[in-house]
Amino acid sequence: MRGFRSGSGILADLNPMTAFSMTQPESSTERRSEEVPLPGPNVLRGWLRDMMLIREFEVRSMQAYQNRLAGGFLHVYNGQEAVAVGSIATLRPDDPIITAYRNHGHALARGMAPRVGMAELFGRIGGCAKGKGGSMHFFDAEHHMYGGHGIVGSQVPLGAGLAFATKYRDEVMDGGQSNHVTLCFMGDGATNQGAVHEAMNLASVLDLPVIFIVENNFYSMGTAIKRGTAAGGCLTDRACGYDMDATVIEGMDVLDVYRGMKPLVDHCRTSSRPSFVEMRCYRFKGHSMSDPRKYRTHEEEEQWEMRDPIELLAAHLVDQDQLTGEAFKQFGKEIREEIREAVKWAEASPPTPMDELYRDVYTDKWGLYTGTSVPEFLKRRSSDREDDNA
Amino acid sequence: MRGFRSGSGILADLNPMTAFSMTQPESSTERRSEEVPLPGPNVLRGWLRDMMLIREFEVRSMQAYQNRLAGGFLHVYNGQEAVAVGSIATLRPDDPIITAYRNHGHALARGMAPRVGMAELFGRIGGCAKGKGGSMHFFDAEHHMYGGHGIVGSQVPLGAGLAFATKYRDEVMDGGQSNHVTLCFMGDGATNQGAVHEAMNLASVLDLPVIFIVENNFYSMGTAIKRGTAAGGCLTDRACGYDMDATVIEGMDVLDVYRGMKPLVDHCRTSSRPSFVEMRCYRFKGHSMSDPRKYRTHEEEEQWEMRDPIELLAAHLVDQDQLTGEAFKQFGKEIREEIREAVKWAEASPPTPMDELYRDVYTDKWGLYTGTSVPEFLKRRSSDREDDNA
Amino acid sequence: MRELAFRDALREAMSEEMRRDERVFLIGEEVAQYNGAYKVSKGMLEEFGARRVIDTPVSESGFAGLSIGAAMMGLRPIVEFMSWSFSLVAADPILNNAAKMLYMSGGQFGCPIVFRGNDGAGGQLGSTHSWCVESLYANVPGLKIIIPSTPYTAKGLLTQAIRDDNPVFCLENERMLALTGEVPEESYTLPIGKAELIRSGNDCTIVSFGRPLYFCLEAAEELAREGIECEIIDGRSITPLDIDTIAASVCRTNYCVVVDQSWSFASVGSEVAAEVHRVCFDDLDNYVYRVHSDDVPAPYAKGLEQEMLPNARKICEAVRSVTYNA
Amino acid sequence: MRELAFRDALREAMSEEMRRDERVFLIGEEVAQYNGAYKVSKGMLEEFGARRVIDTPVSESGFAGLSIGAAMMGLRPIVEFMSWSFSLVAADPILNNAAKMLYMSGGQFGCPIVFRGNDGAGGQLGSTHSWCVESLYANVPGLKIIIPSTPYTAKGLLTQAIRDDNPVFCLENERMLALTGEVPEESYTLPIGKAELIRSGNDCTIVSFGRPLYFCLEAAEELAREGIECEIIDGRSITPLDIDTIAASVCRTNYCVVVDQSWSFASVGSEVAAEVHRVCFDDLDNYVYRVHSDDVPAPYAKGLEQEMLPNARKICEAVRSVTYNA
Ligand SMILES: Cc1ncc(C[n+]2csc(CCOP(=O)(O)OP(=O)(O)O)c2C)c(N)n1
Ligand SMILES: Cc1ncc(C[n+]2csc(CCOP(=O)(O)OP(=O)(O)O)c2C)c(N)n1
Ligand SMILES: [Mg+2]
Ligand SMILES: [Mg+2]
Repeated sequence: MRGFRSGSGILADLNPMTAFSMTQPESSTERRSEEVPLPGPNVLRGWLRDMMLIREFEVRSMQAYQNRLAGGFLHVYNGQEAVAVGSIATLRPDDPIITAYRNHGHALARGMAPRVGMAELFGRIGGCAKGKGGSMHFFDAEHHMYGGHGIVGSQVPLGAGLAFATKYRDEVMDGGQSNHVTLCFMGDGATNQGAVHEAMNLASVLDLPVIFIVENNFYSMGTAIKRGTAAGGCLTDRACGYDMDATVIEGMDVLDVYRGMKPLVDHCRTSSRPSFVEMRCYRFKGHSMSDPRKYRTHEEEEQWEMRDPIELLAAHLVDQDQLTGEAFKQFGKEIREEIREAVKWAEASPPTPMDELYRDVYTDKWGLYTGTSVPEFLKRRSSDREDDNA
Repeated sequence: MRGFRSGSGILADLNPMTAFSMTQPESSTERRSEEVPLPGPNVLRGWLRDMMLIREFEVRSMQAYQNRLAGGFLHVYNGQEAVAVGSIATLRPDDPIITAYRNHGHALARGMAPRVGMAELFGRIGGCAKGKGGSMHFFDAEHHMYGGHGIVGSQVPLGAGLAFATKYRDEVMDGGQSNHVTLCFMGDGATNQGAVHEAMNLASVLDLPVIFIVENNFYSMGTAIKRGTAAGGCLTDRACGYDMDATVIEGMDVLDVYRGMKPLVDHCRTSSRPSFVEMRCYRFKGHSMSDPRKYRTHEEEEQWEMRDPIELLAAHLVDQDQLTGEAFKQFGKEIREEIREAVKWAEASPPTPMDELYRDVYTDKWGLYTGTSVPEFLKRRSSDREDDNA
Repeated sequence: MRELAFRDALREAMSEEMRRDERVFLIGEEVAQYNGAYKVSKGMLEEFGARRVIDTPVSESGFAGLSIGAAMMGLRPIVEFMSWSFSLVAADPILNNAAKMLYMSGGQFGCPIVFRGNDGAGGQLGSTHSWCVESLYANVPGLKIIIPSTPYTAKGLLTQAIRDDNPVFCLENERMLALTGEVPEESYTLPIGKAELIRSGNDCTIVSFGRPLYFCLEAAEELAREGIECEIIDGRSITPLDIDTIAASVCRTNYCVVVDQSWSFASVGSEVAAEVHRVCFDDLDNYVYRVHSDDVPAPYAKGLEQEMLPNARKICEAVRSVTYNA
Repeated sequence: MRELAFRDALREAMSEEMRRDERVFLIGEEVAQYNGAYKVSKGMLEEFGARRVIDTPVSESGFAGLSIGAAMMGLRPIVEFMSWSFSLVAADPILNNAAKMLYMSGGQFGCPIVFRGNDGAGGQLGSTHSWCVESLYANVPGLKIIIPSTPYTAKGLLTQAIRDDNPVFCLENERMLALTGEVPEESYTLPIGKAELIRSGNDCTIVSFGRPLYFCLEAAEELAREGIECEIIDGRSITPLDIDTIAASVCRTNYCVVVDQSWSFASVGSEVAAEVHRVCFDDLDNYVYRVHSDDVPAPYAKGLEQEMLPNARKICEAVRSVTYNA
């Protein structure tokens, strides 16, 4: 392993925007993340496995894309695994999440079986959207994953709406004190979309329990953040006008992510106030599969690769005698096997049959449309689902 | 005259939102407005006349509306006159301005003849948009007034575009050092529209010479600012994320407006950087003619009426021996006469003829459409116009 | 039967459904404290409280999206656009998210939501405030569009829309809100996708959607005096379009005029015309005539605006022309 | 003659016009440093510099509005939407401001602007990224819509669009960008509003817009083997619609199929059908058949997506059906 976990100071050096004044903004919250206790070694090893699983899933996704098993656009999550894994780890399993098109990591971190994700990429009936959504649109009702959305920024008002709904159920529908927290993920580029600002204002005015997480990987496609995003050196300023806490978290280290997010999520659960988080991270690959990455240097990429989130956590665990090199290798083997199985399963799943073309347009019968069926992978739970989404 | 000009402290007391913490935000600019010299008494008396003209225009607009001479929506500017007059006074005559539907004041302050405005309200061919725009859509190419826009927030990207164009002409088209400054007005409610944020970010990233002026009259229709606008006590926070100066100006006193705006406009002209201004003001009438104003108290209205911008300036001029009570009365008489003439002229202008229905849809002939003609009031300048807007 | 104004019928539908089903809520600009810009929601804040009747800032894209998110979780929002003209800033959430969520998610997340508000010109509001969105939005599969023309249909169709599991756009018209008519006190629904015969006649079928129905009735009276008996069909919903009812009439009268208050190109009117030709090709004795708003942005001046809109004179002319060879 | 790819023809039109007229500039996401998401603007930054080839953040509503403001002042922006699917977030500026500014201002402020980008499905991009916006936007007066189907028409129509004093929407198609064809080296324009006869035949007229032209040609070959000779018309522009050219053909062949890659309801296809029935009522021996994308959101799975789109099989079926009584 090349990288080692180090103090937060290193982030400034890794900043891709050298000419761009990059002051570490103070967190507007007073909660010190160092005080947050970490879960035990079993859980941490679980996170390591989750991140490795996501990485391997993406490696195989790219292969499948190159082999034309998958089509459309493919935006992989390599490098950003700590963000999804560390933040979702602070949630209860039934708290809703929503994100953009770079969504494989969130779905897997949330518990989606890799094989249904892979089948989705392959356009098979076994996929998490029956092959009708594709790479950008992973949905998983069972795991409270509300997508996978392709129009930049469009998921952000929806995320506020999920939070609205959980609160409404508690307060109007006798849902009890469920006190859900919604995580709404977006990219740094999305902060330039107006809908995002409307959603932040609404969440604040309506006191919604939602955390807006900007995965700042410093690029919106080929546009470095300083070229398209005013005051991009301090994205938390974008939340200034909405009367909500805003925090910067180092997004390459899952322990930082967890310790940064945990108090925010807990506070959100009790306060029902929105907040804003900038997670600084890096996508190791291109924007999508057609991107030659000419807009950034190899040096920059290498510097960030030295902070590979998987390696950082592995190093930490080894350091703490909570992981042996042997066990780490074993994880790798198991995960490669698991994803290999997933690919096999996906390849065996039949291409989405033609009658699905006309299904799910409307819930009821009307004209051509033949109504809605339950996705394969949710069949065993269809009764629950009807309650959820009647 | 009831009101007197007083220190800026009074603003806090006049704040309609008593329960709403209202800290006077520090201007992020270092320029002290007290140091800005005022123009001579002739000019100040001109401002007084302009504000009185706007007021009288609106009084007669409301009458006309009640008498069904005018239709559609009517949003009058009473109470906010100092904002338009004081800020436009800092411009060169050929600097572009653009605003929302509450636009009579801006058009008149910019030099539009009251009679073409009145004729527009009456739906007459002599109107500033040939009777096709109506109250919400005053346009005046001659005076570089780019409307008059009805969709909340929609004029703000357009305003950035005007600034873009002036700069492009200078830099690309050999326009010389014209160094125009664009003023882009909007309401406080408009700051909740996403397009406004997109425009601010673009203006910053592209270094556009535009000043975004929020006329904060504390209400968006019937919604008090604290109910719909997070951090509404300090609207300048809305500009935080866009790396631009943001200033609060007391908008009831035209001298404050001028002294606040002058350095911003001058700076914008040389720096070609956008900035943001919150002008605190009050609309004395309802949102539009159908509004019973149940959402606010008489006391609040009366407090603000005590800072009537016309009375404040008149009192100042009397104080400084630059105006006699006699002269003030004489102004009133002249202005009433001028507007009476404008109404007469407008009534005499023929209703927009039917062939105009099919004109101006396209600039060229196509099918039904019969091409574009020049508005009556611009006819004498039509040759200039073609250069302007070829 | 009791008479009720159009706006009160709309409110009754919403209030009854909110009493019946606590998943239903109302959200929009000025719907609560102000009682609605057009008083459609008058008194609802008082009855249902601020958690279910929710004022929003001027952020159509934001609160439309928010409501769609809530609908994904099984709530049943009613979203009021003060005017459908303001829905353009929310085109992405209403067309991309609401209409496609069920499909994109492979059937997992539905979107039971109603968007409603004023549609159409006639109040001298100028070009940007006078949209007829039916022809803009009807192209998009995954949503339904209702366009009630009477207080009775307003209550029945809106009630059905709120109960529908799919996104429904309800197009009202400011010019009709004060119109009164008989409305049952009890709750009832009218099916979405079923047109209604309003007037019988053997000489020509007139198909109309929404407010122009009244111009059609006016025209029919005048034409009756000339000996032309028109059959008038109120479409009630645009998608689904009840082509069966329309075609049954046209196959009998052999002539058809469609009156659609939106612009002509790629419109509801062109759809009806194309479909009537398809189904009634052998029965038509002339092509389908269309009456639309003129293809110009809405002007402010009253005379121009009235001339732009469909009216009885234009409908009479169309009927006379289409039946000239009868 | 020299062969050029579709994307290069588009670029040549833009570059020539930018050399000719310094008021013309190009703005959009990734158009400059990245050379365009689809390489349409490759090299333009180098030639024209960052003041005239302008990268924007992901803010369609913002930069569309900005460009409209610049056009009001007499500049002539070319706005690239990476995909027309992303134009929905900018529906308000492009439909309310661009299309209506001239009218609302009583003729004072025009809007000479081109919006262009990819339109249409076929790349497995799923429901939100596969819009055919022609049937959505064609309803709106005040704008023109061109839809080139070859490199030759791409250069000629886009050049004309840039010179046009009105807002023009140029609908390209990602599936066609690599397509090559003969394109003159010199600058030339093609008139907007003039359709082109692509293939002559006496048995049935097929009207097509944009990419489906190739499916029509494929179908025509197959049908010719069956003895049905199709006349194919490439619409080239949608508004204005060249109904004269279409009608002249239909009045001769007596049969018409319209192929429109967008959804069917209130579409370009319904408009053509309605208009052909109007103009050719006495000459038509059957109603106008329409071939559209199926009325479903675009699915991701390849097989489903291909089945959704118009294709040669569907066109053959339509032609056989419409001419069955010939
Ligand atoms: C409204 C809209 N405009 C443009 C696009 C094309 N597009 C897809 S992703 C992207 C960049 C977004 O960058 P960011 O939000 O930082 O997310 P990241 O890809 O870095 O995860 C763009 C411009 C889109 N999908 N939607
Ligand atoms: C997009 C849009 N939504 C709603 C409206 C209706 N509307 C007109 S003015 C207004 C309030 C705007 O308030 P503000 O921006 O504070 O301006 P003010 O009226 O106070 O000058 C609303 C909601 C509109 N015109 N456009
Ligand atoms: Mg990014
Ligand atoms: Mg206001």
